[in-house]
Amino acid sequence: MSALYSLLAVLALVAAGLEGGRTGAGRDALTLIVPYAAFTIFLAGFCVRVLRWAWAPVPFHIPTTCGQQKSLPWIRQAKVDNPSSKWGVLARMAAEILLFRSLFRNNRARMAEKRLILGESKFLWLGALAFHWALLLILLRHLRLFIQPVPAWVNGLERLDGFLQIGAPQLYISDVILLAALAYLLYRRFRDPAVRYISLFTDYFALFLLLAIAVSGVLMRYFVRVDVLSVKQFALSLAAFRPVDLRALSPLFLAHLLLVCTLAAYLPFSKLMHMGGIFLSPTRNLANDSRRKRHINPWNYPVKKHTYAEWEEEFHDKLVAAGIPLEDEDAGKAHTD
Amino acid sequence: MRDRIWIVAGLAVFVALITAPFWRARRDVGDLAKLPVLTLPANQTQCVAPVAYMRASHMKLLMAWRYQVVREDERKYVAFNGKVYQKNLTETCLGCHNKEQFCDRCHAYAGVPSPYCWSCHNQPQAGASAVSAAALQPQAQPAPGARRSPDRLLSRMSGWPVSPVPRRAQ
Amino acid sequence: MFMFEKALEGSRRYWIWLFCVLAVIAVGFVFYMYQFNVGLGVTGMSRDVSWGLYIAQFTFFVGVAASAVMVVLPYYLHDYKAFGRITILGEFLAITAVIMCMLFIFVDLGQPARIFNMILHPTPWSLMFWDMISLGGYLLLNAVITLVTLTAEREEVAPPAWIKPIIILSIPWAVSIHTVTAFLYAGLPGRAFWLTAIMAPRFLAGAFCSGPALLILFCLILRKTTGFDAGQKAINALAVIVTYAMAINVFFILVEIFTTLYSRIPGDMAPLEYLYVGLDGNYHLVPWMWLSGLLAVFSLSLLLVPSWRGNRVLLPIACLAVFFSLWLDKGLGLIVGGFTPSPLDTITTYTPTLPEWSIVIGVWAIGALMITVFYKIALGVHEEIGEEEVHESVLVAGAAGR
Amino acid sequence: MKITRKDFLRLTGLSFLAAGTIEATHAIAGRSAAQESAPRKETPSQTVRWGMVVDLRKCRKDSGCDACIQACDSAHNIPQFSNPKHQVKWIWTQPYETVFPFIQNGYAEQTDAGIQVPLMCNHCADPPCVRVCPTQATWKRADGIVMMDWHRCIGCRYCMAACPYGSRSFNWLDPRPHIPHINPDFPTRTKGVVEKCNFCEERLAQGQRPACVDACPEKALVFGNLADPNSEPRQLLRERFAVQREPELGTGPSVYYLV
Repeated sequence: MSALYSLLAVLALVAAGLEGGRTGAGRDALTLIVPYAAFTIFLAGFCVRVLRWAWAPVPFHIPTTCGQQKSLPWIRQAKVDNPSSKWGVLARMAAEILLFRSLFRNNRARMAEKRLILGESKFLWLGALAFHWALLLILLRHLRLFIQPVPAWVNGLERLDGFLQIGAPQLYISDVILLAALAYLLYRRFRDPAVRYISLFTDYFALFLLLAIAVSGVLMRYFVRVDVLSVKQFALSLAAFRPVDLRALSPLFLAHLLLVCTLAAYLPFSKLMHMGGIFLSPTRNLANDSRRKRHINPWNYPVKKHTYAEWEEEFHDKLVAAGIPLEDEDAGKAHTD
Repeated sequence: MRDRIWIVAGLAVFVALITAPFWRARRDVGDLAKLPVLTLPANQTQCVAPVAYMRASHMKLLMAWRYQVVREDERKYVAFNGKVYQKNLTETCLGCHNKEQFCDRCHAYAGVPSPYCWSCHNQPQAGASAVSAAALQPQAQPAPGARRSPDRLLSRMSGWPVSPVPRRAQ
Repeated sequence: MFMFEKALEGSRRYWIWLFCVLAVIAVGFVFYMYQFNVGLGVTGMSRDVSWGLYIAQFTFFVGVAASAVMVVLPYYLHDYKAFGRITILGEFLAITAVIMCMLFIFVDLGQPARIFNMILHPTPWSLMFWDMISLGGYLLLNAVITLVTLTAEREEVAPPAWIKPIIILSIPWAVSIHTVTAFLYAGLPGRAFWLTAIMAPRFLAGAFCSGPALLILFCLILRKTTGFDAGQKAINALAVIVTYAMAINVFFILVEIFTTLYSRIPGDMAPLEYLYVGLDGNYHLVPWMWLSGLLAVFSLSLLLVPSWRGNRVLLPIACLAVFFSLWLDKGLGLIVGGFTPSPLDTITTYTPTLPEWSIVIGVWAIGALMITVFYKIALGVHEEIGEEEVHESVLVAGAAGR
Repeated sequence: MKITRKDFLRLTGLSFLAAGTIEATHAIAGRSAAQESAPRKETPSQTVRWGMVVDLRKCRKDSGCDACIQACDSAHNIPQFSNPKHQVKWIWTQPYETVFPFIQNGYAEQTDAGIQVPLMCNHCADPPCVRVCPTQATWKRADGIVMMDWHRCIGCRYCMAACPYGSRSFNWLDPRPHIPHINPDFPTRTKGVVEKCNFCEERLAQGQRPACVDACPEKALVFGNLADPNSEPRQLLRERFAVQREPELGTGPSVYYLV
């Protein structure tokens, strides 16, 4: 059900984008208010979430580890999976962010021959890696629309991505990979009953939204061509805060824009914040040195102590009067008994 | 606690990168809304297809011509207005348009790397007969006849006639 | 990719080896970029000898790939248990060799960016199309087979039943890859040297001795470096296969030579003359072809005597001789001989250039990298299974040793 | 939009396997599939089949002449490489005895020995190059011309191995710097593609004869429609003894030599 609702939500967005540009007010909303609002929400929301995380207390080092801890000199330490130094942590985070190291360890439990088997399950890792890298490449390629003159490295990326001479405009390899990976990730959610059971509206919504963005982009590039000149002029004018109303912007482009804006505005409130959150995972970004180094909770205030000895001293006379044995005086006696 | 400084610094870098186009745009705010200055043909007022179509989809037309000329030996192109052209990049296209002042400028602006056409196809000796320089202004309205396009959905999405290219084209 | 973590842990020696291989690959890549930018003119190929080392290496390694069938077939069809430990090694060798073949084709293309035209414009009357199908299919078959069987081994369950027909299918498929590759050449009019019906059988005979010879060498190397023992019985059986295949291969070559020399058709004789005695003062390849022949005789004489074949010193020498003899024969003479003399009776000498050799060595290094990683994974899984079964004290000792 | 949809389908490869199998069965059954570009023999209904007759007696008169080669080279932007390994040749000459080795008999008067014979693509009726090309970058047109699509060629050079006449050249290097004077009306080639004589199909389309035919001062090259019994080449072939290059290979060359 949640899949259907999220699909309907995305389709509603697409329809709004396609039809919204018919009236002048609708155009203004789509090309002016929505982009700026979405960008503001994205930036402010992102910063607020990261800063709130930054101010959350992480008093102790609590990394989860997957290898031999630093120990006796002849025992080989897993320096990346169980880092004890800053550099180890850096390497671990790099492996996490660039290669999705944790996901690589993904397992799948199943029963076979009357016993539990933990088998490999690498397709999620592969699909996720392919999707994220393709998305990064596509985002960087889009810089050609926001920067004038276009930096040489952006052109270089385009050349590399369009290396295969297929059609004109040339097919981008990243487009194919992105669509295939998204399709797989969606298929995976539907296929596995366990995953389907835990999937919520937001899980499907993010996927459908990304899929809709990718499909509308692919349509604009390869099938229903849009005028890239006006698109770039529009993007630059937005960046310069001098928006121009361009009638040449096609409905499909407006739909693409609305979807992207929705994604940007939605991102800070969604699980997609793992984009920033991954950097702040305390189970990953800290060195495992708790047994070598004493980590003192930095905001520990001085606790007012009242020891038994002090208490006994305070009530010394009363205790003696009541015939209760005193510890400091009787201690030796008791021993000798 | 001690890491806050790093988190805030990292966030600042992220924000700076994300907003870089804005800062860049503030710097040269004057030039930005301007489209590249293209030299348009002096002796022709109409291209082989409506301008809006050509601007968005000239590569499709070129690919179709390429296929038809090389593989099907069909060299005549009947345009939307009934005029007949030779399907020939060097003679027909470059006969009017100048590569450096037309193709390359627009491609540079749109950030589309120079296509591999030019590793084989030449420019005509005389060069384009064009003189008038004009900034290309986006058209307010789709070209006439747009709504008559058979493929209504796609036409609605793109806003102009979808394909004056013959259907058999590849 | 799968069970890849096994390849991520290893001794210092392992990492040094990988690093060296990567360095060689990097050099090859630099030279490939040079060739990509300047054109295939940086190679020694010419208008007359338009295929060279790349295509020759492709042909040779198709044979190595096809040879996996020589361990798979006895094990699965004849239930020859001794090959149980090395079938996976044979299949990994096939995967590596097929990928190398594809790389050799890729570096030989004048317009690599258009490689997908092969799929966008499928052309079933071209043998190259069928070579793509057979090589791609063989790669897929072997990838699925190794993945499924190795996973089953690791999880200590029986492999699923559906894998058996796929394994059986891979046997004729292995024959098909080398047959189709032979047809690439054998179906051309005007290339007398290739226009022979025995080309495919000869390719297969060559494959079935060079591939198993390489496998024997790998097994011996593994025994030295990792302690993995393929079993004397398996190695002996492989050596017998090499012996028979080599004998048949030499026989086929002699048959070819007889047909050509006795019929005395000038056009048919010219390439053989060029290769073995020199033509019009060109003795360019003569020493190499004779070396190939001498190595073939030498290896056969070692292999045919059972006690020498079983000898731990002589067997690897014989295998090296077999491998190198066939490498010269198929990886050099076959292609150049087909192009010389040209249809207009001119002789153009072909000498591979430095960039060409560097790219070829780079592809070999990619092969070496793949085979190292694959074997590391396979042996890692074996080890893991073994470790669970042995006594705990042994386990501790093994871990400390690692 | 049918075009793009078709392209898209091809990209996804969904239709590919099915179509490939059907075509493959056709090919194996000897009917060689698709009418557009499959290798096939001349059909009786063919109305145009371009061909050339080379009159060696006329050509021989002026053995130093290379007007045809010059005309072709400048019309088609043929690069001039000094290294013979990289040479690109559409029309070139070769000594008589290497072109027609079967005519030698050792005793007859060697009237033709040593003369230079102009060679070019034979535009075979059943061209091996077309049969082997894995991308249909080279194919046979309905009018008999064996065409090349330099946009599609992947540079595998299988056609060069298949051609029994050595008519095909490969662009080992970028040809542009080696073209003395670029003719803008004809494209140059890019490095990494194969090329050969195209019977000046671009001139035929404009109703002109091939450049080499026009350039020959002796009118030794005669071009025309072999399917038309009254054409000039057919008349010559009726009147005089003509040979083809290696006819025993069954390729059916469209270039004839009058000896």
